[in-house]
Amino acid sequence: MARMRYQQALARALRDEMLRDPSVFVLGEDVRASLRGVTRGLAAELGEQRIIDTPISEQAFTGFAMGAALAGHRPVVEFQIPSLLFTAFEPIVNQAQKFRLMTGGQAKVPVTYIVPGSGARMGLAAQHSDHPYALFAQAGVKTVVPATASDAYGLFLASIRDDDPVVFFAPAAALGSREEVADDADAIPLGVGRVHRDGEDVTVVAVGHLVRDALKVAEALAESDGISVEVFDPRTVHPFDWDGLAASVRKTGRLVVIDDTNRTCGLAAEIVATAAEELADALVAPPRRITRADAPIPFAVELEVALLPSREQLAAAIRSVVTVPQEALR
Amino acid sequence: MARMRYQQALARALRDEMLRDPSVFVLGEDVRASLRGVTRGLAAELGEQRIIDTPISEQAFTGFAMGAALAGHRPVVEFQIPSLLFTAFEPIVNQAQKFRLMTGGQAKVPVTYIVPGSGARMGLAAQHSDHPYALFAQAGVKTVVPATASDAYGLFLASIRDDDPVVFFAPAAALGSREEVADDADAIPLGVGRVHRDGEDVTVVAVGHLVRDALKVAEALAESDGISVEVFDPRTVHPFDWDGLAASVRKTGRLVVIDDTNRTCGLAAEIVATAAEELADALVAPPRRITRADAPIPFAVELEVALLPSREQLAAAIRSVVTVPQEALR
Amino acid sequence: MSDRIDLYRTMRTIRRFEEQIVTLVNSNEIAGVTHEYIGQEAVAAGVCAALRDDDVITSTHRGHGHVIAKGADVARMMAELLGRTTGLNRARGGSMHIADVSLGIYGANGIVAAGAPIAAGAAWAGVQAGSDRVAVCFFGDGAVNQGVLHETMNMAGIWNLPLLFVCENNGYAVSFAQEDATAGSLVGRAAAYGMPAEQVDGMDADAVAAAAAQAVAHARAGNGPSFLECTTYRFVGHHTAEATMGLGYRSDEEIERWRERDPLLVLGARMAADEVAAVDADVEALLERALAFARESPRPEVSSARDYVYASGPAPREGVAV
Amino acid sequence: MSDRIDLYRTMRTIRRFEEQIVTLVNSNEIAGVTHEYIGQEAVAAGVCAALRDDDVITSTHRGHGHVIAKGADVARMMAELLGRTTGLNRARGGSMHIADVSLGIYGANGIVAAGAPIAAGAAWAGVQAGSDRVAVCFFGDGAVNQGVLHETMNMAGIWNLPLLFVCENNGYAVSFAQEDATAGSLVGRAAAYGMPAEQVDGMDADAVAAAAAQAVAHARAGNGPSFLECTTYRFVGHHTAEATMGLGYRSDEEIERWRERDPLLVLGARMAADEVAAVDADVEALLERALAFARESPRPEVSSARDYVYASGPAPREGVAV
Ligand SMILES: Cc1ncc(C[n+]2csc(CCOP(=O)(O)OP(=O)(O)O)c2C)c(N)n1
Ligand SMILES: Cc1ncc(C[n+]2csc(CCOP(=O)(O)OP(=O)(O)O)c2C)c(N)n1
Ligand SMILES: [Mg+2]
Ligand SMILES: [Mg+2]
Repeated sequence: MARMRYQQALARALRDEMLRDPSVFVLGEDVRASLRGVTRGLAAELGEQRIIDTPISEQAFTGFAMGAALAGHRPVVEFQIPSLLFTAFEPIVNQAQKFRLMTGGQAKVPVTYIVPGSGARMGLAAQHSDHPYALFAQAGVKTVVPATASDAYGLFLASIRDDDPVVFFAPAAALGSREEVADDADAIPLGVGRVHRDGEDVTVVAVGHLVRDALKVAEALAESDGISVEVFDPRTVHPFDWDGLAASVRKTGRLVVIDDTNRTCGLAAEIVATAAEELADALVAPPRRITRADAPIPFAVELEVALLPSREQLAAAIRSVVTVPQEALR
Repeated sequence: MARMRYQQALARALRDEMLRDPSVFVLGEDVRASLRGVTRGLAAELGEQRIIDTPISEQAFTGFAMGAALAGHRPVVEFQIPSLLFTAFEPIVNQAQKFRLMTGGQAKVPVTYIVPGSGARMGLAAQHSDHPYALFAQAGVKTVVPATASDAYGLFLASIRDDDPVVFFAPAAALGSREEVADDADAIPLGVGRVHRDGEDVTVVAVGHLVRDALKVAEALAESDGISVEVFDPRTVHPFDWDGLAASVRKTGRLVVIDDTNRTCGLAAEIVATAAEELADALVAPPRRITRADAPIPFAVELEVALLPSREQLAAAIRSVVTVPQEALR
Repeated sequence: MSDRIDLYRTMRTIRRFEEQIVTLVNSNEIAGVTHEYIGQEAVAAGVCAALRDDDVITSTHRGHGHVIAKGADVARMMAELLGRTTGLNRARGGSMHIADVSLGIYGANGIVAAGAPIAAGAAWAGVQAGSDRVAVCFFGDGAVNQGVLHETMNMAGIWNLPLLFVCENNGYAVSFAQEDATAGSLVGRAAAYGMPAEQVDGMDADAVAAAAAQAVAHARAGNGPSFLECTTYRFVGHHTAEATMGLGYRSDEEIERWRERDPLLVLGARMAADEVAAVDADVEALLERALAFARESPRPEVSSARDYVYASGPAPREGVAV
Repeated sequence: MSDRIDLYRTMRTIRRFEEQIVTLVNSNEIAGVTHEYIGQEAVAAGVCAALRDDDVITSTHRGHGHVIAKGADVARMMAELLGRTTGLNRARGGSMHIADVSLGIYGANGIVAAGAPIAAGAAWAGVQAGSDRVAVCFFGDGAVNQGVLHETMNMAGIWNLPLLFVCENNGYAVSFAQEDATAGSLVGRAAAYGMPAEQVDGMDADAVAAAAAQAVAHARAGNGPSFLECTTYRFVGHHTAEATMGLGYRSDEEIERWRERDPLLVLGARMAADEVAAVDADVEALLERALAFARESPRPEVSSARDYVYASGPAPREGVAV
């Protein structure tokens, strides 16, 4: 049992899995020097054939990973910044993701695409602050956004072992967080959420770094308003733990989602839409969502912060649903 | 006043605008021979300098269009198939779309990206059947999906004249449809929906080729069940005509959305989520959505059809909301 | 000599397969559009003659020829194109995604040049496995202007991959002439990455086979990638639908000139008449059986529409709440 | 000779600007990370000396040098980096997106090689306008492995665009050595597209200026694109944050060797000591005023966070229902 940082948990998961499974290798920019810290020391320990520095050729090395996967490997592709997923969008969503269907199940494509440091990072501006996990969910790609060190460990193992393409977002704002990771920690199945906090009055759904914000708000509101907030983290965005969401909402009758994707067609939209359509009988108040604004992130930090979902917005939304006038429901 | 096919309306709009504004030019694959029919005859009439055949270099010619736009032109970039938007995803959503914000408003980027023949086309299989308009809406790009010939005409003019990047989807299933287009037809502002059919009992939202399906179902249900369906077409997916939607839902109290994007984080999710959150007091039944399944399109036509939103599904959803048991609302 | 008969047999099979496909598309027995390989048969036949079953290829939108030449079952190909469950891809892929991964055929591809990095990954995996297998990526003259191909040529160079780049220069990318689309030369592009790059007569299967054998041996020996430009021509439209479009980007004279160098005639002229006749008869019989097999095969169950999307986990959601 | 003094002045301004930026980033007066141009000043200074105000450039993540050399106001640059409304980009862009479109500076760019096709479009537009203006795209050695650069070189070739490709070969892409990342040679890549491609000493501003003047004249005369590989070196880390990372991909000896060819020393040695001293003094004064201006300037109003996203239509939606 060791308390470790999220980023360390990623590094440990990768090392453990590479020691266990010789078919795993890493492909990406500056992974030998480990600019992002996930591969630190691995080139020296496991050899440069398994930690491969690529030229700045995202489209090609993403397609390369697919070819290696079809030939029996389990590539882990590291992207230095989230918007590189845009340059590699075609090989991920149009090639790797569709290949199994297109071949009628002839092959599996076990590739993990990881972004260690997704989302806004205080002053990195519009092209380095994206959090595009909803785009991959919309494209049907398995998508994981762990919130804590132990989840990062277990879900990274599961992603590498998964026989389908998986996009793995490690939010920059969570990389420094710490949590106990059991020495014998194992993979955490994709598609199974985690209830971080039991509550009776309202279900708050959050993923990634926003889970911490949700928990802080939950504690504060318990104190100040005596509101009992349940915090539910789906952990994987696609497939989504609909049963876990339903169980929580059926208990609390209220739903607030906080989400770091753009508002329009984001993850929060999907959760609220599904709840409105399929859990209407359980909801005693209209569901609410707190999201990133529908805008690119400006450089100035005060402007950046103004566009990101905040604890204040979440607290206000929670208060509004627990005190909803019954007329609002007719 | 001439009755014309949707595709002819696109061609006429492009020609009219190119005659009116010398800064408009077309860039794309096989646009001189006009493989897709939108540029037919224009190379001969207006010169090859304004109808430019590109090498198969989507990333570069998409970025090229942005550079020409910054230098005062209004490029129209034609993509032969919808999934080419994936290869050009970075230059559209990360460069053209963000440039104005990133420069603090120093410049405008008036580029129109058109896909003449988006969505499934009966047997074109997984890589040629995408309908990714929700991806661009999530990225904040202005996105237009006209349903009819006159809307295609007016919205194509408006897109070319718009000072921001606009992605323009012309659904393959609508290209053959016919409608009157006034000789003096003008641009139709982006962000303003169209009520195709007035109704009292339920609002059906549809875009693109699905508007025709919605109208057919509306007529059939009026006949068979005496249900009065209002058919609302936002026409532009982003920005969305929220006022138009609200006006209709406040009148009918019921909402069903039919949408050809994947279910998860698709356009229907956004509409249903916004209605659930902001129009809850007007809804007397839970909103419903009929979408494309969350899967790539298989080759066999019967499998393709099984994954696309259908009239039967829409009719059933409409019936279910008009006969919703009040307990479902508590 | 038997190699030549095999080359001819492969080409004849491709030619007649494609001719049947055109008929079946036009009669709507095959859905969608197909891109015929008619005229380019010598390239696939010549290159694949140098390959083993464990070698890998990636193909293009114009893929039937490559897939046949690499050894796929034409009956199961026909079944695939007719949308039957006995098809290679269980009716999920069709013409543009037809594949037989068990034979190292990593698929036709709907996206120009997308197969190149996939082949590179497979080539690398072969080296890791300690095998001397090679990978071949086929692509057209238009694909040489796709950035991903250049990224792949660079990676093949720095990692010394056993990868053969086969460019089928048929003169056009749909309607866009290769000379107008390409600055510099096709072989010059590849040579810039330090790999052997050669131009070969793509209408002469013997010539292609010889050049391919050399390049493949070069790769098997651990000497890295090379590039073959096969000059060829498609005798028919870009796809079956073009016939009615009248794009008019090339002249009938030009087509006629190239037809005089029909790869079947070129090779046939080097064979005894009875050899040719015997093969032709075999091929007719083979394709007759193939079409019969396809027509007798069942269509997929609508209830299976969401199968084969994921290897694990829940099936994709339907488009309606259930 | 006054050209040389101007070159030196530009380089000195860049050098001292960057040195101040490092301090301000480390003291958290500037948010985020910046990529310093220290060591590469001769390239921006030499190339931009050949340009007019109406010429267009596209820059990179390491863009301050290009932007200064093209004539941007250093006070408004400083204000931008400090996140003030008087900044060139109104505090919306910061280091990686700094731009002055009115001076033909189409922006630094956060994405490697993304500026190349943008410059090509601007070059084409100049020709359409009947002007002889040119466009320059700056990029690093690592960018030569991005496909989009190749697609752009091809388009520049077939359309004979007045476009100058300036590759700053500083030996590394972050930690990846150029020789290891690149099959063939950098100039060889460009030559394959049929354009003049030359290697020049990127530590000698006179040499860069001469080569650039020739290439720009070539483009203005309607002779199309060319490619300059400027061999140079960055004296500091890939970005300000690298200092504490200990990536250890290059030796102190290597850095020292290159520092002996510091472009300021190389050019300074060709100037009179008092000329150098006078320029140095001017630059200090200029930068002092710039920093003072930036510090006195206001920060943006939070209420304006969604401004400047669209030129027309509704503002983007907030993250909460209103
Ligand atoms: C990346 C990409 N761009 C465009 C298309 C549309 N398209 C399909 S085939 C084709 C022409 C390809 O030309 P070439 O590579 O020479 O192959 P050929 O068709 O001549 O065999 C085009 C433009 C595509 N499928 N993929
Ligand atoms: C397409 C893309 N890939 C990766 C990155 C991350 N990244 C930023 S700078 C850089 C290295 C660039 O090297 P080079 O082009 O030589 O320029 P230099 O930093 O040496 O000036 C990388 C990999 C990026 N910004 N864009
Ligand atoms: Mg071709
Ligand atoms: Mg470099």
